[in-house]
Amino acid sequence: MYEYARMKFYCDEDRCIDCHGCEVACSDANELPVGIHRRKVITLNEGIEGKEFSVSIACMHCTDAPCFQVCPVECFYIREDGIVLHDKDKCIGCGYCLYACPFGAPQFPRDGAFGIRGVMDKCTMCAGGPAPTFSIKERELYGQNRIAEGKVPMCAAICSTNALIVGDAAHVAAIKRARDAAKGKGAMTPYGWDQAYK
Amino acid sequence: MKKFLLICLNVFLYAGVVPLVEPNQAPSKGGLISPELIEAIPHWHKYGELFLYLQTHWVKLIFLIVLIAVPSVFLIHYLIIGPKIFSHKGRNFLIFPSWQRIIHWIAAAGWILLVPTGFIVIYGAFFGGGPFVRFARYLHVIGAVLFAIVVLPMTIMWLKDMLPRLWDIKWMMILGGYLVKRKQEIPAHKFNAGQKMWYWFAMFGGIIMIITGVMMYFQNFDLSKWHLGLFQIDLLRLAVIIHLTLALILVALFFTHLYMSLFAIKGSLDSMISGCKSEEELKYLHSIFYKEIIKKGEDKELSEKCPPLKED
Amino acid sequence: MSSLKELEKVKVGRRSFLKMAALSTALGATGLNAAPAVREATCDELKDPYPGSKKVKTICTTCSVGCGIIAEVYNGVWVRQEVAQDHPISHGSHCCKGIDSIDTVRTAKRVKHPLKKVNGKWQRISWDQAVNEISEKMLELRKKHGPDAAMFLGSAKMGTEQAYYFRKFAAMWGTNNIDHQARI
Amino acid sequence: MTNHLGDIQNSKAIIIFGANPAVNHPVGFKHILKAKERNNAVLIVVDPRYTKTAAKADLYVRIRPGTDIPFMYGMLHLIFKYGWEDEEYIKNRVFRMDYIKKEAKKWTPEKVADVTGVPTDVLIQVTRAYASNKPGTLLWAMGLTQHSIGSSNTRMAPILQLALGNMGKFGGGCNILRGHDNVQGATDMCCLSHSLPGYYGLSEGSWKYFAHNWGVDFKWLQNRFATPKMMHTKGFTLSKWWQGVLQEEKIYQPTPIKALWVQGNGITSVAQTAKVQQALDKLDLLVVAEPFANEAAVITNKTDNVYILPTTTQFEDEGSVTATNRTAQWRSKVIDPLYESKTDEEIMFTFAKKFGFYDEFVRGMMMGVRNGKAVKVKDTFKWPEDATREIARIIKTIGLTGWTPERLKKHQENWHMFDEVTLKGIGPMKGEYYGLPWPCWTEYHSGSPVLYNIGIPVMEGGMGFRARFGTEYEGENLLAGPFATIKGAKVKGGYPELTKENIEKVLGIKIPAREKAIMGKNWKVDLSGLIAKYALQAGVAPYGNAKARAYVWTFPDKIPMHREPLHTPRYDLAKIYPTYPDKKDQYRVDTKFISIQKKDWAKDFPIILTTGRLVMYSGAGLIERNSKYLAALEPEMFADINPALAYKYGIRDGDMIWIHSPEGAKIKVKARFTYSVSPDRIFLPFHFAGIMEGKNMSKNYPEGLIPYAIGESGNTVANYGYDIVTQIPETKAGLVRIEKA
Repeated sequence: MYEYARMKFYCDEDRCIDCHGCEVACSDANELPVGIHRRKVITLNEGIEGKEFSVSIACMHCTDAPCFQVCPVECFYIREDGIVLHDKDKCIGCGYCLYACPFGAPQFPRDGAFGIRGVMDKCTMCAGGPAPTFSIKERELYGQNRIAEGKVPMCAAICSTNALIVGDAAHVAAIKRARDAAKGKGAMTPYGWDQAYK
Repeated sequence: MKKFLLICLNVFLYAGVVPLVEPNQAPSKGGLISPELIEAIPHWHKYGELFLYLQTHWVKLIFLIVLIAVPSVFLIHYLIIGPKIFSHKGRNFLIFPSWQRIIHWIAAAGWILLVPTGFIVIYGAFFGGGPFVRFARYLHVIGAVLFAIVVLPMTIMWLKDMLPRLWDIKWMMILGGYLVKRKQEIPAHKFNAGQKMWYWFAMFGGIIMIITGVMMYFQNFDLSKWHLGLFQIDLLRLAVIIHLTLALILVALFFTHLYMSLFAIKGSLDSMISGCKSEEELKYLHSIFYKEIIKKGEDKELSEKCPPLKED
Repeated sequence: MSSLKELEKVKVGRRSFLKMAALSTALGATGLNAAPAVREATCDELKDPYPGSKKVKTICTTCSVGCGIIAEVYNGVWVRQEVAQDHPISHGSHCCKGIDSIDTVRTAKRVKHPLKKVNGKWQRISWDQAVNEISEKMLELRKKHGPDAAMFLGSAKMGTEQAYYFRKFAAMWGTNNIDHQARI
Repeated sequence: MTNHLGDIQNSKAIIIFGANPAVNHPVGFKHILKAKERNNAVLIVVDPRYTKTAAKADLYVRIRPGTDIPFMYGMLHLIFKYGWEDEEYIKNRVFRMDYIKKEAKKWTPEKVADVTGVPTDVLIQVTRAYASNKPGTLLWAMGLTQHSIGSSNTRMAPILQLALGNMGKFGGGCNILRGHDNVQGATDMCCLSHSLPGYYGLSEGSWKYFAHNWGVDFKWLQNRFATPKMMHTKGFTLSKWWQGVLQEEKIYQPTPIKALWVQGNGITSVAQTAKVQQALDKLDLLVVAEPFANEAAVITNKTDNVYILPTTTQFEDEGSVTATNRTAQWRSKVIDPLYESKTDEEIMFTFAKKFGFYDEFVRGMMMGVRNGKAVKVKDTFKWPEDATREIARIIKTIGLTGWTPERLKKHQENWHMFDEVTLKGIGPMKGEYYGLPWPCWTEYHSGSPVLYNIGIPVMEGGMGFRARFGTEYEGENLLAGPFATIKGAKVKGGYPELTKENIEKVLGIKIPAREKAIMGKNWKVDLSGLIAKYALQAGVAPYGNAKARAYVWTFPDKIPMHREPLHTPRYDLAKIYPTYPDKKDQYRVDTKFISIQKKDWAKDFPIILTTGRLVMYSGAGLIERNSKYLAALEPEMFADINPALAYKYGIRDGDMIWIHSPEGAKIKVKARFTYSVSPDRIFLPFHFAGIMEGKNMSKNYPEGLIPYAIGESGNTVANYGYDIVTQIPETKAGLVRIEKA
């Protein structure tokens, strides 16, 4: 029997406290320019009693990723474990992936003088990119390749309340179910999953 | 040339890192990094899915059809009916003063950049992506800037002449006489109905193209005060859909314009360069205009500005 | 009872992430052309981007929770902040300030040399000059006004030993005018 | 923190007063969230503002700032009324709870509702939820302490816990979330004006003990001071040192302050920044030792005699740090000092040499104990291990004897061998708790993760309440009752703290004369360690086992009493619950209380001001504002304001507003609409500096050292008001006036 992994992110709204840890961890680990938010923490209904919640959002690494489908230069590729990556050498920064993405994940760095968009940048689930693993090029263009080191992506590894979890779908779902069960409420589909994974 | 291109490329690719936040300068918190982002997720099915559907199923196909079909139609026309050739022996009249020609050619330069680079971006995968397509995208921006500079003057300078008139219907009914070989008097003033159509699409479509293009270019702009009732990302999606749809129409019309000016009417290119049209051409293709200047007696004045061409 | 089980599961989950992450390494190495099957990566395949780097265990400097940090030091340069997944209080967790610890040494905004303000302008001076001038002035003030003319503000930034020595410093200077953030 | 963070996972109810762990201690908050999932624990948040913590709460109480005591009395009222208190516990372990009971009777839910603004049904719901889910833990932070009645607040909260019998229990206790990484350690070392390290106080005996341990002559040390009396007088504090310069209020030392020496202290984190600025301007000398451009050197208009000394960050030096749960952790050096920066101790050593007391200064590190006396045992020292040893040798009061550098390093190396919830070690670390939470009585003691827990043996961290104030007061027994016997102790019930005199009697043992000769006078100064040794053998803690005092005869209020904030929005209540009379010579300066409160400030300053922290900054924000990623998250100073209030003043979201304080200070900040504050109050973060009262001071920064984010300091408009005991500034309950800029 073959064992297939399906890497997924899951952010538990009941635990996320808007600490921005994942966001800064990502920026620090991958040394992103300021203004590039591979991952964002967003609070909804701020200050409204009983309704406020926060959620951390990044590329969801969708099955059949829309970005993958719309890219005019076909710079995206999906690894066997479901991680959606793209080739920055090919990318032209057209922005189509952003329009297709339900989650606003693709980011475009800007040049200060003309405001021209550079090539797209997005969460790689800390899996680097098509450049040779651990090469300087990979590090500069895509950031760390922690997956190749056998490590957890930075954002989920350091999540202050373990709200953000990453891993194989089965594991993630099990944790989510267990947490929901402990809190005595029915298991809900995690945020964005119905769109990211059909 | 290659070297020059490479330098340009480098300028674009590495034209500076993203600046750090200046002290006390808040980066825009609106739009794509605000709660809107999350709230917009369920709305993806509106325009997001539409864009996905169009881009994956239709865009490449339709543009390919336009790219092949429109020139083919004209090729057939050229082979069967052939170009219209007018004698330049007689008097020539100055139709387009120099400033109008300059404006026209700036716009033309913009379009000449815009259309092919647009195609290159759409078929980026065919070109293998990377620096070449990226450079095409930057040229697209430059073309857009060129066009944006002149679009308003151009609109205004021809607005009066481009207003629709009754005889335009007549023109349309005989399709400008292009489907017959013989010369006949075509009911048209300074601009015929076809040109008018082109004008209206190119100017106002062009303005919409520029607006949608600018939206896509700047992406994260603050529209919260406008109360559009749309998420910014949805606005972007609408922008790209509109941009692509209009592009289709404009490209088809652009090809027509090219064909008309380069092949269908011999010498029409020259007339845009020199600004002069031959008496015969005016008489047949812009009969109403011709009659008007004769009646008003402006013909003398106009022809004085244009020296008659030497007959070969 | 169910909650206890849940906790166990969380822990198991964490571990299996590591396992899982290791699994996908095989893919990372072979890229697109990998076989569809996922197998466990061998030790040789688990590479290290900073071979031979030193992993220093230390404590986050931001708040009093005391989260663990593993600092990866390569050739004397702190190249990367690693996750202290097995720290008993934080279990690798950090808030944004904690994970940004590396930036306190990476930032360009560090004071790089002693500075002195002369006529409203900052001037670079040497340590010797700074020490001599300050101590001269301090001793002069002490002589003129007594030791209580000085106020010492220590801080929670200091380690326990440093804080203790700072208290001793003030005591031997001869004043109780010493305080730090715990006052507020 | 009487318990530790992991222990919160044992709680069934968690009540948080004036703390926002989701923002200030996110990783600590994880344990609270886990408790919610593990135990279905009820999380109750009492806060003037709907914080990120409140967003995760089961019950949220919006309280008027400065009325925590009435709220807790309201809770106690119901607890006593319905008999939810732990009678056995109170009888055996609490002194004079009946006084509290009497006061609580006055605080009916209706009265509490009037004073605190909390509806009666919410109070009842909260009390019921908290009293019926035991063990319950109580958390607090600056929201409870930064009041003119801060010290009473901090007594009130444990009284509530004592009434419910939650103190000294797993999953119970009072858990105070401290601010900075080593604020607990620096406090234990008493970088404070009122005590010597280890809370030994400033009495002659303490000074002599320290002089002996530092290897210096007491007379020499005394002569270092201006007069022998000054040696025993509390010094100026961080909150009001500036009065020592400005002398607007009478000061009690022969000279004004002329020089300020700042080592790592964010100057804008105290109230009255405008006054601080004036004081800085008037100084003769300002020395700032800091890794970043400390705003002390920036907000001042002083043009000369300001020095900035580059100091290392904590990652470039080594030593131990004490977390909020009293555990020591060894902080290893990551890299060598960057640029020309020096470590804090190096700077101290350098200047000690110049000041002429270097030998005396470092002698303590070269000393050891021989026959119960501290003597010099070697000629060199190694920083910081020898300093750690010195501390362990001296500090007995809080039981740091077990904190040897070797043990601490071992714990750091093996931190994976400790359990999260209990902190218990496994494998080679079995029998020790992670970080040896103090008191760690001896070098073989396990550390005490949960204070005052009599349910476990002393060797595993059990103990009673400290018998610090004698055995009886006004004829009433202060020692613990017969049923409060520490598990496994040979001494039944309460017993006094151990001294050389009473040890044999209390423990019922005979000690050889040879050992008695080298034994210190009492357990606090017993360098020989024999008292601790015999105490542990008998299964008791050396400091005795007494009742916790609900009634404190040494404090201005014997039992905690409600007193309105100095600047109260309820002038009518200020007449019923007036604050203290003005205090003379409080930390060398007069402090105003009633003379401020007697004016009705609310007429001109109708809006309540409360301050707090943001998740991306800490303290004065110096480190974080110099980090590009963190500064980008919130680059601008703002004021949280409810739209309903803002529209009254014609303010729209994002408009600039002026905020005026009763003291005449003002700040210009951006208004940010949020419903987290109710329409009667605004919230200000206090992390920003670099702009003073609308004036941009950025030209005062050394070149290239302007932080990525600068802004008005919220503390500029924090009102005058200080605690009667500790002089903590009252930043959490003030009044302001706003207008559109």
